[in-house]
Amino acid sequence: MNPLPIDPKNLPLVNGDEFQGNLSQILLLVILLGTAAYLLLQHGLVKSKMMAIAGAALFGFAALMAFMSIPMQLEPIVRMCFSILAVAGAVAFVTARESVHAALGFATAVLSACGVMFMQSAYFIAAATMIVYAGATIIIFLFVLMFAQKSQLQWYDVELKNPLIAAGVATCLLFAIAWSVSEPGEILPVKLDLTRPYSLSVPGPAPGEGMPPVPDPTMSPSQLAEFTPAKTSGLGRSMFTDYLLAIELAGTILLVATLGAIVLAQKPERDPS
Amino acid sequence: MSESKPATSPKKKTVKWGQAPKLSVLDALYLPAIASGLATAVRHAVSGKPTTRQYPEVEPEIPPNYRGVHRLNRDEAGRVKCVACYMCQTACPANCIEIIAAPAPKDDPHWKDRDKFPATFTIDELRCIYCGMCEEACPVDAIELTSVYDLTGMTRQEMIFDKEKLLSVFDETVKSGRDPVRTNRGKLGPASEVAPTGKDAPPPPGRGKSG
Amino acid sequence: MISRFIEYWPVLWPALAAIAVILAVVPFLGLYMTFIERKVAAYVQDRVGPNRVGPFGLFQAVADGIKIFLKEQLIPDHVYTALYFIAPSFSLITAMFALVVMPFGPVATDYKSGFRFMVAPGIDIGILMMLAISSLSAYGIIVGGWASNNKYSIYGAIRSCAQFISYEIPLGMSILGVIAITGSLNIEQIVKAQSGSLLDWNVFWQPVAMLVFFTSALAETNRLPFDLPECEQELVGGFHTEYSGIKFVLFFLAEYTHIVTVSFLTALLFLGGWHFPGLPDPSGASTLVLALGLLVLLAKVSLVVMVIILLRWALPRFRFDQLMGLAWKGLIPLALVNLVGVAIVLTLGLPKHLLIATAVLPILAAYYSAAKFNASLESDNTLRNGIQPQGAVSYE
Amino acid sequence: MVKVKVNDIEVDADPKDNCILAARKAGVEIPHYCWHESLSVVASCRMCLVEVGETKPDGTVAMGPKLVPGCQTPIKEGTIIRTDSAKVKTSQQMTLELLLLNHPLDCSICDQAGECYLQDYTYKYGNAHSRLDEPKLQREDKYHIGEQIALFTDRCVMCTRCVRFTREVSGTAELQVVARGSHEEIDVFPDTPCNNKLAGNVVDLCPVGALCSKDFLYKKRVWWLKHAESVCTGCSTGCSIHVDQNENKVYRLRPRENPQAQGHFMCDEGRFGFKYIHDDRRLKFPKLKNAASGVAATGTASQTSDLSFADPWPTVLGEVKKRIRQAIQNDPSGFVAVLSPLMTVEEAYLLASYIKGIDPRTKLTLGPVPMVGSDDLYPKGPKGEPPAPGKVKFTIRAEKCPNRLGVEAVLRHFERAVIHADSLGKSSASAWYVVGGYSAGWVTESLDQAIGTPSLLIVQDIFPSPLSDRADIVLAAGSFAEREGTYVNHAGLAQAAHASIRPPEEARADGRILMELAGRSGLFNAMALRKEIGTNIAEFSAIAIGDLGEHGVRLAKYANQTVGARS
Repeated sequence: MNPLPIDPKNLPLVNGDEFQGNLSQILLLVILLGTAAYLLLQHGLVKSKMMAIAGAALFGFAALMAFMSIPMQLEPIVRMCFSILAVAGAVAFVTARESVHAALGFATAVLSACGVMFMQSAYFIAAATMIVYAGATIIIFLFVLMFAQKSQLQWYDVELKNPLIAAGVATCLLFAIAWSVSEPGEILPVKLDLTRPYSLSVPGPAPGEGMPPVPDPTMSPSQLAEFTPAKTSGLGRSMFTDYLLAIELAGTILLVATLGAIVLAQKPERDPS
Repeated sequence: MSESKPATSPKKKTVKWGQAPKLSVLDALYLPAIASGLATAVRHAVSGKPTTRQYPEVEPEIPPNYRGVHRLNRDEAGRVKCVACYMCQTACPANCIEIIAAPAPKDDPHWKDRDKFPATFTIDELRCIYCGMCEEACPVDAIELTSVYDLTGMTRQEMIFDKEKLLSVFDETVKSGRDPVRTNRGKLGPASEVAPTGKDAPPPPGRGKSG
Repeated sequence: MISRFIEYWPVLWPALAAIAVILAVVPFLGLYMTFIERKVAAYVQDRVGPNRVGPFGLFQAVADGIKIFLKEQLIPDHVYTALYFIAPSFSLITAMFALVVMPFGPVATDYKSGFRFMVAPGIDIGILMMLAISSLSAYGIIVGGWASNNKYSIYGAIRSCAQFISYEIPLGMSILGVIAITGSLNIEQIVKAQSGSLLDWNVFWQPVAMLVFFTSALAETNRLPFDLPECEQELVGGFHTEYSGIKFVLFFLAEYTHIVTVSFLTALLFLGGWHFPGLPDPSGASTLVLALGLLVLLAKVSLVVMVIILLRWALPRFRFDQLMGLAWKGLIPLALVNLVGVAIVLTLGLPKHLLIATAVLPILAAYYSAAKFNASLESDNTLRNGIQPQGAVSYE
Repeated sequence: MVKVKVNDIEVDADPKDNCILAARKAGVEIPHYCWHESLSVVASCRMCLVEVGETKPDGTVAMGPKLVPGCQTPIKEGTIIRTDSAKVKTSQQMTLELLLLNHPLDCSICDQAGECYLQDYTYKYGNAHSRLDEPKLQREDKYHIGEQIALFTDRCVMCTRCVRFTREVSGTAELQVVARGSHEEIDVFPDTPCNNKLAGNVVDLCPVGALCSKDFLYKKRVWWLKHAESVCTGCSTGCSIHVDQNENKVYRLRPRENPQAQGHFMCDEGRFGFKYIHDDRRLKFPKLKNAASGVAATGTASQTSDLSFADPWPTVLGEVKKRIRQAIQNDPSGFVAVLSPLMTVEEAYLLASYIKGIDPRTKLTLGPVPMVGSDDLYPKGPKGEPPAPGKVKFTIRAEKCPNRLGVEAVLRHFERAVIHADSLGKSSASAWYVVGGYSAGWVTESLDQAIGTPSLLIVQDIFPSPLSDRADIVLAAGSFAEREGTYVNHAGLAQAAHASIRPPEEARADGRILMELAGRSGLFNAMALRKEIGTNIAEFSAIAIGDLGEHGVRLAKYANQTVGARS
């Protein structure tokens, strides 16, 4: 295990700069985005072509604002580009009329998010997201769309029943996330990034050297700062020990969803009479 | 016949079902089959003798009854033999022949014994399917399909053969001795042939029949 | 920012050099693989193959390349233009991107010692990366097929969807065994674990995994016998029916890049990578040994490529239900059982040699399926013998 | 009516019929060359030899000992005709063998091939072999027989139909039989070629390929020709004709037998007078001058590029409709439509009802009726004098238009009178819709003056004329071969003519133009229109049946007029 001459924390690709805006700025941005989403969600209605254009313009303005608030350095700019692309993909996902376009918008969002993760050196989570979402889920989605797509658009492809509520909820969520991210260490009890294996810095123990240490919630923040999570095996262990209940719950929910899909997909039996 | 016989007649055999062969473990494993397939491929790749003919260097032997490019035959006087009867055009299933007929120039002593001749005779070689019906239909054996097979052109226009080009095909094939064998060039068509006489002649109408 | 670049130049330049090599070599390799494929096909079929352009037809590939670049850029009226253009480029991008984490020669563990045959070495999740990126390559085909707005293309795309989803599972699961044995997702580590004697190669410990991996990889690359998304007899050209000229070339290059990737992966994961018994470990050694290692790896890769090409002429194309059956009823159970076996051996600390016993798995499976088939044959016969054909025809 | 048995089939026959006609009624064909319904009987070809017998009063049958020519043998009650006995068949075979003895068998270059009775009868009744050892007699072709006729002497079977035609129908007697025995030939006296106005008919009469039309010689093999039943528009006789065309080109006109109209024949004027329909000077595009939008002329759009196909008609017809409406609004009584006597009844009806439908104060007039000389009657006497009344067999009329009566009837219905456009006087109206369709210059001076320079002049014609040159709108119309409709001839016989070819380039048949102008939906359908006209106009009630059949229908008004060519 050769110590590297380079401190990993200073590696250009690893450490981004903190978001430099303040809360009001975030609020403004979030409200802008929410309004833009609301306007764009009405895209399907014929009368609201102007609204769609206005929404897109608002979205562009919000993107510009976000862009302006970051330091003019390569990494943040690239990361911001990924982020904007992700949001744009998400907007396309919910507003596109054609379901295949929606799926591709979703794929764009997921892949852009993966890009952000890569820039944060979160390789494992990025790769896993790619395989699971981009590689499997969306492709199955596309598969079903291509197979089962009706030749004509349904009403729900064209218009949303309650764009206001949707946009409102989305805005709240967005604000909550942005706020939590912008105020490190105050929302999450432990700022613990298990998804960062620091792969460039620490090759990790060779196989057969025993299992790597796992972070303990009882550790003090200083201990945690010293702690190097590393390794996929650590992630696996953590998932199946610390977060077992969450994992199992998620699995159960997915199973129920699958069963529900099967039930829903079954054709109603014909009346024998 | 079979109804009268009892069903258990030894002569009668019922239909036998075709039977799929049983699978052995090796068959079900696929791998031996794949290996043998690969082995065959490799065997051919390593030791197989190529059967490709290197065309421009090695020319194929064209059978004499091959149906290639058309030609318009000349008669003994060197005139186009075609009498513009439109039989080929009528017979052509691909509609590739176009003839415009004209009265033969009566003042020209060269054409004195001819009434009608093709003013133009055009064959679209690209449209032609080389079926040989024109040759079949021709009453004077004027059109023939030669064994010239290497027909190429740089433009579509080039492939529309007019009378002169078709006659030049005749000149060339006669020169190179690549005459087709199906029709007897030089003889007149069957319609103009001398009627069989003597013993070969068919019986006159009415004779040999009673009243 | 510039100062940082200078600071990291020793780490950066080998990566840039490797990128340059990949960008330069892969299209060229793709072109020449078409040539090799045509030649091999010709020999297998007792023909001569291309032999007109240049000595032994060597420039045929170049001529084809020039021709196809100069072809008319045909865009049918009915396509979704933007996606129609994006699809082939996306296809090639994902294919090339997978090579980022691919060591295409011996990689020293000391990454800063000059050039190494890898763009991004030392990524711990290398193999996962590879899977992630190659899982994206389905998009090119699906989007291309859909954007072509043509029923043959959409059928190709749908088949491709189903095929990708199905075969990605055995592909991943077969690799899991190797990963579990090695204890790392890092490709370099996996190769390193196979140094030493011939018996250290994973193919001996994981024969079933190798089989499943290779089969699934063939399916992922749309190679025969699994080229249903583009099979000419049924779908004209499948997903690329509407593509011609340079856009078609991109699809084509992507396919051949996939073949290269798969061959490299097979060689690296199962065939010992750049190791060969008797040769010194090339990691960090002199240039000569490094070159030797490179040659060894390339030889192994060529062997795999050749097998892939030859398989095309040895096997007929699958029917679609057979294709699905093979994945879900054959490969996935095999890979699963194999993985469970590996887990048992590793967790209980049993001797590693027990892993060789997994080779029995396919035979057991074959025995089971043969027995089942023969039984169905029997039941068919009893069924048939019970019913005589109506009005039995008699042969005198 | 007498009862006759033909090959055991009993039929009722006219006692004036000969055996051939009686057999025809029984559906039995007796082959014949020299006999023709409208010519005298000579019984020279011997092709129609049949067995004839009679039924005695006691019911027994007595067959004649010898074969008799069917054309010359009259029938009576109980006559028995046999055409299927071995005797008759042998006779037919031998006759054909003898007829073909010196025949050159050059069917491949013979224009008659395909409609030749030698071919047909040899195929049906003949023997495929000749027993002639000697060389065949070869005789000179005679191109000097007539301006339009060539004689291929060695193909002749000496039926003398042509000779009898010139003696009995045209009365000019140019053709004769010269020499004797196997040296017999048809010929003319030196310096008196067969150039009479009915000469073309000998080509149709000739059952073999001996007499050929020079005009049609080697132009097309007859099996390529497609036939349409039509009416000759050359004069008011209205001969029934076949229009033979291939690939949109008319090659020849043939008379169609119609006892109500003209009989079996037609004149050379009509027969060869169709050439103008393929004239290059024809109007091929509608033209729009002084368009309100400032566009100088549409209608040549498709000439600018092979690829851009712009249909000029919607623009032009839209403009026509607009301007007609405008003109009629401005000055209803100053709008005059000139209906040409070459129009069909349907076209006249469409135009008249359209114009009158906008405003009844508009005026409908009849265009110039071309007259040339006086009626030409046949057969001529030895000095060219016309035949005595009652002996007329064919008439070429002076009135050179096919449908004056029909158009006049339409005008009488809509205008209550027939006004001749020529008689209107100088510059009498402000807007004109003039229909032409004539084959040659037709604008009379008085018509030209009557039109003057009006504020609106629409010309629907097939050739450029002084009128079309100064017209605001020119509508390129169709010739007789391109039109479909009804013509009423001099004797009130309404005959249906069918379209045989498409108009050149962008020109349109008049019916189609008027159909669209009148704002009617659907395609121009003469039969449907005939039904409509028949119910709307009392004079045309006879044509309300729609399908006029092969021979046409007499209008009730003319019922007591004598019919046919003999009138």
